[in-house]
Amino acid sequence: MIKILFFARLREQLSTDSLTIAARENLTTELIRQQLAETDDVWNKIMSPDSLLVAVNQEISDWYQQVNDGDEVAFFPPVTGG
Amino acid sequence: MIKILFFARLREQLSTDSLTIAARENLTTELIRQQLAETDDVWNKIMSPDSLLVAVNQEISDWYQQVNDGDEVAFFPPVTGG
Amino acid sequence: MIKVQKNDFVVADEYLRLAGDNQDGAIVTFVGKVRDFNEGLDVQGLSLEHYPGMTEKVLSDIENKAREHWPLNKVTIIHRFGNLTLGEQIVFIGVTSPHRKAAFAACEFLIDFLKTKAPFWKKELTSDGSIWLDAKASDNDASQQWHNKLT
Amino acid sequence: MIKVQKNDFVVADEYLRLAGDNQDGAIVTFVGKVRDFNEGLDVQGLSLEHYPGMTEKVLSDIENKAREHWPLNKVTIIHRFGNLTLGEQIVFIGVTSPHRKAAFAACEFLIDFLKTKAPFWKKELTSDGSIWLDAKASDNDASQQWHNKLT
Repeated sequence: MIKILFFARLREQLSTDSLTIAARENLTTELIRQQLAETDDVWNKIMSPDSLLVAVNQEISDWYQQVNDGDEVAFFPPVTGG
Repeated sequence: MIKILFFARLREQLSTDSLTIAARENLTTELIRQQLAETDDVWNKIMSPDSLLVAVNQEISDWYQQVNDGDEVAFFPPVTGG
Repeated sequence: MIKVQKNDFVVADEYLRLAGDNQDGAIVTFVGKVRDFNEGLDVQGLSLEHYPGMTEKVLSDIENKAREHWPLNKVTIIHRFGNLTLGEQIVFIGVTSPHRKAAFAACEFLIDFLKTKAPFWKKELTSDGSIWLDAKASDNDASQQWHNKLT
Repeated sequence: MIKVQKNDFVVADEYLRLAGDNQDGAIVTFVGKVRDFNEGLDVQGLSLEHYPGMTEKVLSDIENKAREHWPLNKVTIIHRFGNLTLGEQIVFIGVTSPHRKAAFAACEFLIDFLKTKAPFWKKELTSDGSIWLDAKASDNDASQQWHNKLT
């Protein structure tokens, strides 16, 4: 299983803060994004790669990163702290 | 009269923190420096223009500044505060 | 010391923790607060969300990066989350060093990097309703300038 | 606010005085202390002399210059004179601004200019006796860099 987290605007727009998906061979951050985007029109819009960041196991990542069973993958907008 | 002040290393080396000199026509910071330097060998060395700063009426000055009756002229080494 | 917390912090206490060492000639601190105007809307408060776990990791990475570049002694980073009202303190950065140039540069580096790397998100509560803030180009520029300067 | 005083200052009090306005997003403070090593000699304390009257004028000029360049709200400059022991606070600079870049730049500008313009002189008390400090080339460079950047 892979744990997926959503933060901030994404969390609100998707009305969910987390879900799990099954692990599979050769899974990447980009493939997970595509899979989630296929859920419906709302998800398709929100999971578009513009202004979308991804972290794997709490480290910022790119869209080519391999994702393995047990990993935690988070999607969120550009950060605005400080 | 013109009030002359000395600070820090100068004050210690000259063993004086202030003195007064008579005002005269066309007096400048440089002329006062020369006049003081002529006092004796100690003053001559200490009042040499290397690493010597001068202020007139509590504003940093150059060596061409005119000095008038009632002015306050201070000599001191480069500052080291903060 | 890195703290991510809901509660307010007391600058006086943080200063005392920083200021104890005689080897330090310089102590520089930065405090960021909720201010009343942002992009023309009058702000009544903020809701600050973060990514627990990742936040602490990122702040620790940023501290380590600063220590690679400058001779620092103590470093404190505190960032709050949750609901904050106008005028409340959001973030504290404090650094000490033998040298003032290093203390200034490191303190500014830390807040600049925090702003573009640490997973915090601000939602502003204004008289027109609440809105998630967009990242500022000026913050990205500030972070990029350090990158150019230090590499 | 400018103060030239023999007594110590309390950073907590100065911070509270600075931090009251909701228009300010950023508060940057610098504290300089007597540290234990300077040019290889172990320092036991300092004697700080200044030029009463001129000091306050120069600090006020420096504050005005900073305000010409950056949008500042509050500015506090405190500098002590007299005898100070190891670890004691010498100088406090605090500035507030809507913008953090302005607050950092102005705070650093103020201390850089103070170091090269304000009539203070330090005499260090070391285990080898007391010596008047020489001005540092690095301090002149710092001041000159602002001059080049701002004009």
